[in-house]
Amino acid sequence: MQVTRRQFFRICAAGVGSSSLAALGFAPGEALAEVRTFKLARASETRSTCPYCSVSCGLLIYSLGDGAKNAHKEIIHIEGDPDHPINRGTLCPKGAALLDFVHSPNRLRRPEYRAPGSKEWKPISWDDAFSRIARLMKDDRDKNFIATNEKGETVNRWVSTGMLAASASSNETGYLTQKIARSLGMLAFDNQARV
Amino acid sequence: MALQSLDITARSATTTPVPTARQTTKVAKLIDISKCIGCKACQVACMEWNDLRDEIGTTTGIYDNPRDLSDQSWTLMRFSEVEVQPGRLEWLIRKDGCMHCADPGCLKACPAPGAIVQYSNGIVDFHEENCIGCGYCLTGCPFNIPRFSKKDSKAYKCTLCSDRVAVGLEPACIKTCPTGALVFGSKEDMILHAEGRIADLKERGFSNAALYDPPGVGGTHVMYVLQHGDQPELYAGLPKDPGISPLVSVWKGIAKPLMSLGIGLAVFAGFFHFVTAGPKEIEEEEENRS
Amino acid sequence: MTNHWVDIKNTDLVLIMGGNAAEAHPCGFKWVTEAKAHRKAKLIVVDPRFTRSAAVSDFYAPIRAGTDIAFLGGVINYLLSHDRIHHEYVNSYTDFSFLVKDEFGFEDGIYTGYNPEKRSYDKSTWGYQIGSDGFVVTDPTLQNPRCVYQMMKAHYSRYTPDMVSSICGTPRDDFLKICGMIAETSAPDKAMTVMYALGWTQHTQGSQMIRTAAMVQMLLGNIGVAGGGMNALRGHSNIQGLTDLGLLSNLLPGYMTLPGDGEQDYQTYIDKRAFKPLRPGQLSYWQNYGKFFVSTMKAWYGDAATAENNWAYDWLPKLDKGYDLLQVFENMHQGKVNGYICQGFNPLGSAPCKIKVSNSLAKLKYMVIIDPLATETSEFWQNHGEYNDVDPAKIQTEVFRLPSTCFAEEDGSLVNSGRWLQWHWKAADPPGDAKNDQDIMAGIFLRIREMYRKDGGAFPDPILNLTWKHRQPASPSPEELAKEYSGKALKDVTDPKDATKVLVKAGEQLNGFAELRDDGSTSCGCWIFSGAWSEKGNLMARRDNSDPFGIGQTLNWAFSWPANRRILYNRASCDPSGKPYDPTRKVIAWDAATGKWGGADIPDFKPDSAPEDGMSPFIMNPEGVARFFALDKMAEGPFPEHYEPMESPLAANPLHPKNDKARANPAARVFKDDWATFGKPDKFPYVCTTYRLTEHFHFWTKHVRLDAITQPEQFVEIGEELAREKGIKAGDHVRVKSNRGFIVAVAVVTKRIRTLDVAGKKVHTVGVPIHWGFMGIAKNGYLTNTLTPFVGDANTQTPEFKAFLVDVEKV
Amino acid sequence: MSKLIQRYTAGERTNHWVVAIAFVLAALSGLALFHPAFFFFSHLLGGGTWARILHPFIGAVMFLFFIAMASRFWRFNRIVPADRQWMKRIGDVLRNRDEGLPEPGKYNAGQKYLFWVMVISIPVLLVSGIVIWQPWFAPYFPIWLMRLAVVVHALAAWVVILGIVVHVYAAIWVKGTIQAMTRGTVSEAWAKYHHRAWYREMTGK
Repeated sequence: MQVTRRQFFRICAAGVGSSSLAALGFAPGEALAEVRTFKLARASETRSTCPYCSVSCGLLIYSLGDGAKNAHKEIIHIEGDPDHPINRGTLCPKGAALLDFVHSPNRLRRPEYRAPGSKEWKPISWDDAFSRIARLMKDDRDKNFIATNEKGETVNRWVSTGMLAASASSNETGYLTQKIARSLGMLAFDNQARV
Repeated sequence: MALQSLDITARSATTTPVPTARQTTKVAKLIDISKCIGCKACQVACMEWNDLRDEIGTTTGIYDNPRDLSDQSWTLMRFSEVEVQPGRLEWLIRKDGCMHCADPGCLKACPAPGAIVQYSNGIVDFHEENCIGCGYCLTGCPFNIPRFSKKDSKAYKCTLCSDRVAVGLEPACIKTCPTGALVFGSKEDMILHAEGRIADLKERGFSNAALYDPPGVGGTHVMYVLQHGDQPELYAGLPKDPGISPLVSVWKGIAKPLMSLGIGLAVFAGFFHFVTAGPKEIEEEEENRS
Repeated sequence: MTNHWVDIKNTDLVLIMGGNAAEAHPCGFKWVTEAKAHRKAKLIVVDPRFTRSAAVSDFYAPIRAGTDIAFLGGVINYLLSHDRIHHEYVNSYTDFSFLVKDEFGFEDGIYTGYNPEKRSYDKSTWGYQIGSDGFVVTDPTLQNPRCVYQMMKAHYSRYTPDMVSSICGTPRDDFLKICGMIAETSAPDKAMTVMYALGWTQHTQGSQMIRTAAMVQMLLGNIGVAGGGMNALRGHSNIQGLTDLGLLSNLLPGYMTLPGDGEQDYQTYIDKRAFKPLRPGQLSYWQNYGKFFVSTMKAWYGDAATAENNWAYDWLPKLDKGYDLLQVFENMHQGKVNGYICQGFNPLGSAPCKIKVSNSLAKLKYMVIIDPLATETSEFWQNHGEYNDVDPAKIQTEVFRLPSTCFAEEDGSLVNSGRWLQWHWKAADPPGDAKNDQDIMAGIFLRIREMYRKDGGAFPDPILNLTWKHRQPASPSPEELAKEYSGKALKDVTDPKDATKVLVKAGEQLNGFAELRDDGSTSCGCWIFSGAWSEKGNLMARRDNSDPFGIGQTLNWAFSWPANRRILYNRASCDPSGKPYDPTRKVIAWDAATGKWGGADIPDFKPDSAPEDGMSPFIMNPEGVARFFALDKMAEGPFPEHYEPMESPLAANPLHPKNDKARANPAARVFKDDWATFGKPDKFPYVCTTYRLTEHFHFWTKHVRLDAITQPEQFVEIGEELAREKGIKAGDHVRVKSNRGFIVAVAVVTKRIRTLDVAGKKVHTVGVPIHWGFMGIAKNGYLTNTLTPFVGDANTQTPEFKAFLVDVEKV
Repeated sequence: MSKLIQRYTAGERTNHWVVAIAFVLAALSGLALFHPAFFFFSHLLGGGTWARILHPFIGAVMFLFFIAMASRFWRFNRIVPADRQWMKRIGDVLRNRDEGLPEPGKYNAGQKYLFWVMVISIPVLLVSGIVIWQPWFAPYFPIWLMRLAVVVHALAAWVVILGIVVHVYAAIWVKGTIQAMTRGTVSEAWAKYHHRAWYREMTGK
């Protein structure tokens, strides 16, 4: 057995250390250790797609609870889906931070209404909000709908109310929104692709 | 409780031998700076996985944010704009964080039993529940990595996601890295991977491309591929030849047994002096005479 | 993207220009690093700034913002004058040999037919010579001076390396080095991919920039091949899908277009879009337009759409002009708009010239915000100090703010940049009372419909007849909607060749758009998505990631439109005889034994058309070939020409120094009052460009703590030379002002922004990231669009965010 | 019985014992942080973390009271030529052959040298201790200085401990010494025998 000078000192050190310890009769700490417990062991896993850019990174969303009736699903961690052919588990800084998007303190939680000239939001029920918005839209449409232009051509358009559609909502939302907007005769209608 | 989720090689301030029969594969993280875009995904993934949230700071005129490592930021990007070849700007971006030295200075310096542990796979882990907050690890580290928490006065640093590695997953930063600048595997494989990368870089004109696996700390379990392997200082001051400070080596090396021995000898010397030479007593008559 | 993200790994050369993929699409960019690592590919970055993409590039060259056409025109000139093009490809698959009308011309920067008052062209001369057989006249020898090849060569001969360097500020040698690298990929077995994004779209001549790059790719034979293509990196998760579904002012689903006022007759509307072939033997797939249109109308109006009422054609609104975002804000500014709904869109942050947008919004009677986050737009009326200094008392707009769900709280599909439709699943309930967008849209619509049913009103027919076959009417499910846009047979659909053979039974989901019919027997909400949910189930939810051909074509992962095809124009990856140009990257090939095209992809071609039939690969074009000469499709001319940005540091276009009409894009629309808002270089001497940072996503992630930590505070970037001139140090606060307003931010002084030598003068660039605002948990800041001009691309009206003028001063 | 001579006032004795107690606690906790073999000493102060927290405060207390004590005894510890003579015969002293030794004053040369070692070492302990005092002062110092400080602190502490071992043993070894610090008095014989010059000064004999 070869012993370098350094090892020799180490052996000496250990020897002196342990012998003095033994001499004093005190038990040293056990040379054992445990890592932090893996936090996702039985969390629920849901597959999703990142809502930011168009790379469409696959996500694994982990939530507390196993889906039991009395467990409220709380998202505790989001990471990349290793099976996804594009991102293969990777996520950019935005994707890696999605947990804080889901739980952002600036998430809207209930419908709100701001009256003309007011400085503040007031809560409003969904039902009241829908009814009031529908009323405003119908009144504007009835008043400003253009069935025919000055040449007498049928044009059936409504351009005094406009809409900007989302950039991150699903195809299903987009399709429904498109149907509704066109059925109302809306033309002032764009999505984020315009900018 | 079976405290053996990973087999260990060393445990701070512990003099009994560790169970060494089981030797797990040595792992390593390889940081290929030539692929790093400095996106900070690793920073975010690290905070997210480890349930950390640093302060929302300010911008100081550079891209580095947060400005430094902290108890909440265990890794961060350091950006350097350099012109090695005149007129050819390079933006070198180095992920800074614990290097997981094979000969960890922090562990050597640590006086608290079990506050710092080196697993047999090479990970050097801080166990804050055992940390007493003395800050000795700061003096032991050749890379200036451990950071003190202002809240609990305990030292924190990258764990290489020992909790993930223990269940067979890669660390969070590795998984998230969009460009594959971070890779993880056995240290042997990582060295091979680095050789391939270095050959590629040499073909692209980086004739000094090299692997950074400094022998001064016995090699590291976090290694870099550097385009300019001859000048690691270009990368936000990466030390060229790091090692545990000789002061710390003496202090937690030879001084420890020798000084303990010295004190012990002094005590024994007194004792044996007493039993051989005996006490200095004034004779009774002299006492009475006075 | 003509190709898709994973396919980038098959490339030999990546050109990132007009984009910053590493920064804005890091996880897609990985396929660039893969190509570099495993194919020894090279990466070129051309950008006004040394970006994060440039940090890992093999070669970087600076360019003045807004001069990309000059650069790429110079590349075209280099390729043509050095004859470094893919001859067989351009001769067989492009309009090289087509003859252009004799009346067509170009003089001092202006094409024939220009009307300076209207700032638009009469495009009647912009066409091919049509022979007596109805087909385009060609000259396969390419000698005729009116053939597209000769005309293009003459057009770009002006784009000499010196001219390019003078306009762009790119050092001449850098430019030539890049030309040389690009030219290498003219070899049939080499491919270059072009990755671009808003760095090209957000210019007054953005569409033409993209077109010029596409022309470069065509010359090199890089379209349709693995590792090639023109790859637009879309900015948002479903901006592709929402565009595919036609959520733009002039579109219907699947890139069908709304009729104009003049198109009163249904059949004329269809015929104008169902192009007849312009060369013999060509497919001209848009000939099926009628099938797509009728199926969409059946999906929308069900039994109410009949042959008798032209499938409810008249129910569609008709366009008298464009109603793009800029036009609508102009109308709003003029008080012509009363209501505005913002569904997940933050125009106060995203639209140009904040002061105009803010004043416009204040003229609305009502505004509805549907969003998961508290956006700036939702509080445009609220005083937020220096960042939004308005008086709420003076703003009479009624505002509703409705909380919607985010991705983690809903099921549904998104379309990525590579056209993949992918399904995602709900992981948790939304916070508080938030509802998903479908429920919100249904909530509003069903109430309007009920009011019309009860009270009547203006033209209620389309509203009352809109199909609404949802099991829970107030909550249309994503599954129901997906099945609706994917399409189903209303009656048995039979094989056109054999009427007894039923392809799809009545009531069943369709397999694809080939099964669509124009007799009302099929219903399909978006023809290009057809087959996404067939009788086999939800193909968008498929998760088999196997890649049997090794080139990243995971055909059983999700669903790609059209028809699950991954690489568009893939017929062009083969030579005219049907053999792949590069067998090692074979996408498809002709199999004479089976009489079919096949391989690693779904052929973008008539699957049984033998090479001898002479059908050309670009089946959506009536010519069958790709066009260098854009006919009348572009607003400013058939060949892209460099024009200065609307706000430019140069007094004249160096290509046309004497013609002021050709200084900036002559066809760009400018509203009357906006001319006065443009700045001149005497007061605003620096070129400003706005952009994204990798740590943030638009205006969302300032609400996200982890991202706010990594980039907490607004900053602007200036070069060292400008900083020295102005006495600015890194970390100082500076004011950046345009003729429309100012912002104050921390200065980042960097080597990465170079001062350029442009037409004999020094031009400094100022970089302004966009991510801050007055809402959020990051440090509050100014909306960057305070600075930007209210003018857009002549074709798309996408605002010119990438090149305008500012001044900078230390605060 | 021999008559008693006052050697230390109550104030001096209190001062000494404050220093002594602080020393014991600081030394034990310091040893606990120095060598794992002594880590169990940290339990005296409530475990590792409490040892780390208290050790510097105890050290500071020790320093302050030591300064007070040193200033009280300063003048008795000036080195005089006789002290060198005495030191030369240290071997005889250890063998209890005290005949013919130079007559020590209140303190003999051994005690004086020990005093000066303490006077040098304890401020060094304080200064080096401040440099590594977490979390209050250490963050203000560069790491290279902390590295130097930990070594200097350990060395100084070692010297002090050795010195105190000698000091304590000497008190045990020389019979009749301990009561000087417990009751403040020594016997005349003790004084005469061990500190003759001082004895003369005190008694005039």
